[in-house]
Amino acid sequence: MKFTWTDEQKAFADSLESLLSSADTVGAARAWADDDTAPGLALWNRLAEQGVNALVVPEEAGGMGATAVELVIAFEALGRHGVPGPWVESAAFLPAALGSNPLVGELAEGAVGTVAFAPHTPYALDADVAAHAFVIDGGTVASASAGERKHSVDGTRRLFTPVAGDAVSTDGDLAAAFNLAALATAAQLLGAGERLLAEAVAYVKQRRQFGREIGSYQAIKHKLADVRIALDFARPLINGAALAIDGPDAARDVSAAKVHAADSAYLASRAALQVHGAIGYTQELDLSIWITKVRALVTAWGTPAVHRSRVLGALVAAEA
Amino acid sequence: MKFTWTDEQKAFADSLESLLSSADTVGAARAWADDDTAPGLALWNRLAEQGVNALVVPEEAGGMGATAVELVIAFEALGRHGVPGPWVESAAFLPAALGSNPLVGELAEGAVGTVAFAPHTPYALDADVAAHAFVIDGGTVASASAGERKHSVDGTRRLFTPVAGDAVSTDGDLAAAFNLAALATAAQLLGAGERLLAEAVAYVKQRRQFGREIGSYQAIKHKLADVRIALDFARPLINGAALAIDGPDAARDVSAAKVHAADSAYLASRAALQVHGAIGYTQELDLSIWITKVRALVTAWGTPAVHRSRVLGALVAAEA
Amino acid sequence: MDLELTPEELKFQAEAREWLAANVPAEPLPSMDTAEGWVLHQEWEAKLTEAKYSVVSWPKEYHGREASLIEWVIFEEEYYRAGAPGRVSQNGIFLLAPIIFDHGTKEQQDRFLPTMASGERVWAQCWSEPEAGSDLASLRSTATRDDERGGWILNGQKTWSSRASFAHWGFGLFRSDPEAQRHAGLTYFLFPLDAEGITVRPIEQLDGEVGFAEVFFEDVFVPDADVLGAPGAGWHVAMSTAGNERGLSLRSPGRFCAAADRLVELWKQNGELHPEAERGVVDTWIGAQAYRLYTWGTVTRLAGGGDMGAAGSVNKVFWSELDVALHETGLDLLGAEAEIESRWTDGYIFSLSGPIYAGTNEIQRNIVAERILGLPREAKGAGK
Amino acid sequence: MDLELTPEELKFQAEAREWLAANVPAEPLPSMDTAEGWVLHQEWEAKLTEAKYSVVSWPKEYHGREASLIEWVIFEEEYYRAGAPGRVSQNGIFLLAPIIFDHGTKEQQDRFLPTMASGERVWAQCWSEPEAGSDLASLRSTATRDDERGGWILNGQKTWSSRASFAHWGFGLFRSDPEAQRHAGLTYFLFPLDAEGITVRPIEQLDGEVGFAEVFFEDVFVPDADVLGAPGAGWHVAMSTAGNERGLSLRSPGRFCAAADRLVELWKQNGELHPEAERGVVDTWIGAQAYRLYTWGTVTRLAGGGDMGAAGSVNKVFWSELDVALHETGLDLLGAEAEIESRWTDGYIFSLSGPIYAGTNEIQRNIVAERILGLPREAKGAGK
Repeated sequence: MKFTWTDEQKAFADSLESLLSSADTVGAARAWADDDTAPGLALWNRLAEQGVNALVVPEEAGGMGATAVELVIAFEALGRHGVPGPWVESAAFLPAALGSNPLVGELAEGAVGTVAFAPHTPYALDADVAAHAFVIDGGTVASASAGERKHSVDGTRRLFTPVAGDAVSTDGDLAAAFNLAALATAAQLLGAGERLLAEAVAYVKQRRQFGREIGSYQAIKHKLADVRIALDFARPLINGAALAIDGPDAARDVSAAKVHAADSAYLASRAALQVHGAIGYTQELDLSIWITKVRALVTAWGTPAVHRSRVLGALVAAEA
Repeated sequence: MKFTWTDEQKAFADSLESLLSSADTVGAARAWADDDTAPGLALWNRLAEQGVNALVVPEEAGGMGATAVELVIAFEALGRHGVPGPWVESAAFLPAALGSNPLVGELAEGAVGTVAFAPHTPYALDADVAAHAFVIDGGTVASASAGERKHSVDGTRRLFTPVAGDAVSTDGDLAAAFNLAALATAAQLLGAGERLLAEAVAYVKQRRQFGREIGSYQAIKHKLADVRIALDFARPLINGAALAIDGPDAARDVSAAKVHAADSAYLASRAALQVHGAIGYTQELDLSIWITKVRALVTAWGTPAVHRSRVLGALVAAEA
Repeated sequence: MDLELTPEELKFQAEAREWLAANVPAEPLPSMDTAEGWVLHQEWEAKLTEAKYSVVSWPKEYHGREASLIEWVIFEEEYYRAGAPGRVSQNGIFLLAPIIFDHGTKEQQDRFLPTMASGERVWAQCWSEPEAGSDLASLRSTATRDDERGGWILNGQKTWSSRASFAHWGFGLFRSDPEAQRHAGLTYFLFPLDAEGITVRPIEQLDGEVGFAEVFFEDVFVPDADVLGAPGAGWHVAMSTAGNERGLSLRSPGRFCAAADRLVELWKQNGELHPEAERGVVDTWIGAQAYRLYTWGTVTRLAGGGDMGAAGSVNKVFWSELDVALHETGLDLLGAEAEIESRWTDGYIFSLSGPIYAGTNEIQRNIVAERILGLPREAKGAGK
Repeated sequence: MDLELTPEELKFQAEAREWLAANVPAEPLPSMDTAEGWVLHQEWEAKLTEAKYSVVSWPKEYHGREASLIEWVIFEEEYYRAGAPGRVSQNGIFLLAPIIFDHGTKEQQDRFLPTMASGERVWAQCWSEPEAGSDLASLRSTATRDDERGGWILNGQKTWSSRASFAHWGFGLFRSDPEAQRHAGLTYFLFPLDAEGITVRPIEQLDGEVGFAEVFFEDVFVPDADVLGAPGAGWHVAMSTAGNERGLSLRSPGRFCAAADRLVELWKQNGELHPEAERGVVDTWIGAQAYRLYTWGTVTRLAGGGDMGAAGSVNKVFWSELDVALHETGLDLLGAEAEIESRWTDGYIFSLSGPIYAGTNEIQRNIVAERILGLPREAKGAGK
């Protein structure tokens, strides 16, 4: 029993952190929101070189055959740095959904994939730039193209109504794919929440009002302490769900992680906005990137209500 | 439009306040919890002399024929002073439930009455000391006697399983009676919440920790400010429901008042306990009287869930 | 104690309802914080003015109809119930006008109030500065005396000026006595935003709109005629606005009651799919109703000669949190569609500014604790 | 990263589960804060000791089995899952013992630990004073040197001494150097509660029980042999307990997981009648699961040589609020019956003390903000 990252996992996290810290992820996100996807796609390719897209693809299909723990490590980093693009779709959902379909190999190498999976994910993210877009309807996977553009509160989430094309033959597991997507979203929320807290802490240490740093006011301290506490308990749920992903409790544990991560990240976003005051309410400040992203991810890949129902269903079904 | 008490209503409130402030209501409550009901019954009689028991009894039945506004004024005072006894039952529910039954006149003069009205009020408060106890089952009113004793978290609430006797002939309105009882309970919760806040404010002004009054800490200040705000909005809901009690929105407005009063008073009880620290957690401190009473009244005469359903039902039924 | 309207009030209510039903645009106007929406909102203000509904409580000589406070609340309820457009003139009408009435000269009243009422001249609030958000007493922008020209020279920077991206005139405080401490030595100025030396830079908000701007002042001359109240008395003059902003006038209950009604409609459509939103729907409806009744209590008190006092802070915390909760519940009811831009996302993003502006809710809670509950003031830092 | 137990750990788990299934009383014991329950709880401690389950992680010479931290957590999970009685010895075992191990002499260890483990001698924590709740550094009770007899004379008053109504010995801090400021000049004493000069006055709690007492000291002599650590170093000695109390050992996750499981059972019975409790049931189950996993992370860190640090404060806020929420949800599921005394009301009343004791949650949040987030310390009052 070692409930902490291994040295290899730490090294993987460090390498992603170092790549993303030195990349202009915020610039890529802003450009992405303005439909200039070039910087974001360049970043996409650099991350693909690190194997992010191939993590949960089996080795025999050209992937890394890594565990879901590596997946959540990667998605926490993507969330922390506000990296745009259909990552959950390409790197978490589709590899499991497409099974032994050879397209999985292309995705592992960095082809951009996306998917709409109603009712939880009714629109396909960035379908206009995806090499492989899909729509799933009643268990049938079909190729898709980008239909009507929909505008998300998170400008970097470029959504499209999917227009179904030909059916695609797969032997994938849609339930497992949904679990991986929800888990990856939870990890992204955790990363975004951590970033929001870090930005808030840095701000309140330098901002002065009424003659002192606002970070010395107890109302501010307690608000941010509550965020720290909430996020501290989101991380073990996410890691625990990653370890449980192939077991009988996968749905329950993934949903528990998504619920708690969404609540915690949302708490972080509200606290970060409040302690920043009016300046937080602007697009100029990078903070806006995470505030709007968290709001969107709270409902993406299963709303909190959907995931609460899954948890309760599993608990009630279990033997006493 | 004058949404404030009239001079007569203020005078009535003042007279009750002056009576109860000089009575040892806490002593009566403690004795009541120990089954020594003599001091509480003496207080009952003094309040009956002031007409509290007769407020909503029509003049032709020997009552005051006052409005529900006077009723909530009285019950806020009863709640603020922690007065024990089946007041809601005697002075709010039964006068409406018994209609033209002559027992109403006896209640108006100060006879102690009580009632069980499942499922909302399954036990009869103080049935052992009541001159007239009733049980209502499916719209039928029957006399009742005190069965098994049940222990409430609020020691002053002496509950008994009702044992049904003969049917009682009434032409009362049980729905109207329930509304009056729920409204009176809401007013009692408001009074208890106000008292808890007052006790908490007084305590934090004198208690020192780490070299200053704890009331100067922002965490304490904001906690108590939130209580002040919550209670400030409970009062107009209660007064508004009192004015609406004979109209088509009575159920909706009474339930809204009960929900908000319960939430606010509960917030007050949690905050008062927390700012007192360990000393709040004792029966020696009078605070315990209101803390446990609020917990019991939150579910008495309709749980928050019951009243929320009533509000929603009315809203959905209303024309858009 | 009663909640009954007089026959005159009922008549006023019926007339307003009828006029609004006939005149409110069928489709919501584009946001006033876009160029297109700005023009349409100004046209709407002109229409309101023509019907004498722009400033119902003002004197007749300034486009008003001398309505009572009760009638004002009635009108606001009807206004929001009708789904009428947001008031592009609200900063002037609700924040500046009360001060001009109290502290302005007759000449200033005659010069400024009519165009403010009609929406021809829209006013921007120039309150905050980069280093002074809710801490107005630490303002640094300066006003230097120019005896020769008979006026003052303004320098400095204001930020979070609402409506300033498109507005015509601004109002704000400047430090006219550099020696004076904090609250002393401030003066209240009015100035055209196209004056020489003023630069306006719009600020893009979370939702991409530009409801706020930064305003830079470089040797801007303001004649004595455009000083409001006595020089150096700006803090005292401004505080009546701050009370007002937090108090009754900024957010009328009609606004929240209308939003709660829309939420109930959304519940009727989507509630079956999202039963978990039940509590939010009920509790925010109760909150809106509480706010409405609380306001009637306030109006009664004010009509009886009372003043808002610190109750404005109680008010502000309540409505701003209610507004967030109303819109969060709306998003809950939209399920997976919640992130798609809609009236609910717009309202949600707007609601997030509520707990921040007009004095953050943290400051309001301090005020409630200190002025209403009488708790000790907090130890201040060395900068005080 | 894994959550897998070794074959040895699985074997330990199975044995503990089996023993508990065979030995836990079928009916819950009466409260340990009643005279009757006290005796039965002491008997239970003796039974545990006999089976070497009283202090699994302690050395074998003191009734332990030298189990690892992981095994300790496993045992606690099984203990609560089995619905075993609360530990009447917990103040001694969890709060005092770690200090005796670290700071006690071998003679003290040999003298105090065996009877503590077996429950023969139950220890009461004598921490707080009437004017010093969470502010331990402001203690006023005194210890005066008595060179003649080779010891100290204690005077003063302690309050909120848990278990003191029935316990045999107490431990606490006294001011041994009246000149020293706050943290300096305190000494850590052990004393029999029936010593001459000690008066114990039980305090009746919200639920009518007497889990706490006041303890009065009037010229109580304590020999040097019963001083723990160096005289004057009491604060340093005590702080390791305070960390402990707030940290891992006081509330094991098994406790909350068991309560969450009971809540799910209650949901199965009553949920249809009270659908509004769904969110509470799910969220508190998630909270208990989060606490369990978080603890595994902590155990991993500690096993790797790390220490609790300020994470104990994160822990304490979380479990104490979780405990309240668990029981509030249970009451919601009981509807109109909620006020009737039951396991849920008992647990609810008990849970309310969580956010208060062992350092209030306000103080814990200060610690999280200052030590973990690095926010500036608050300005202190003049009394500091």
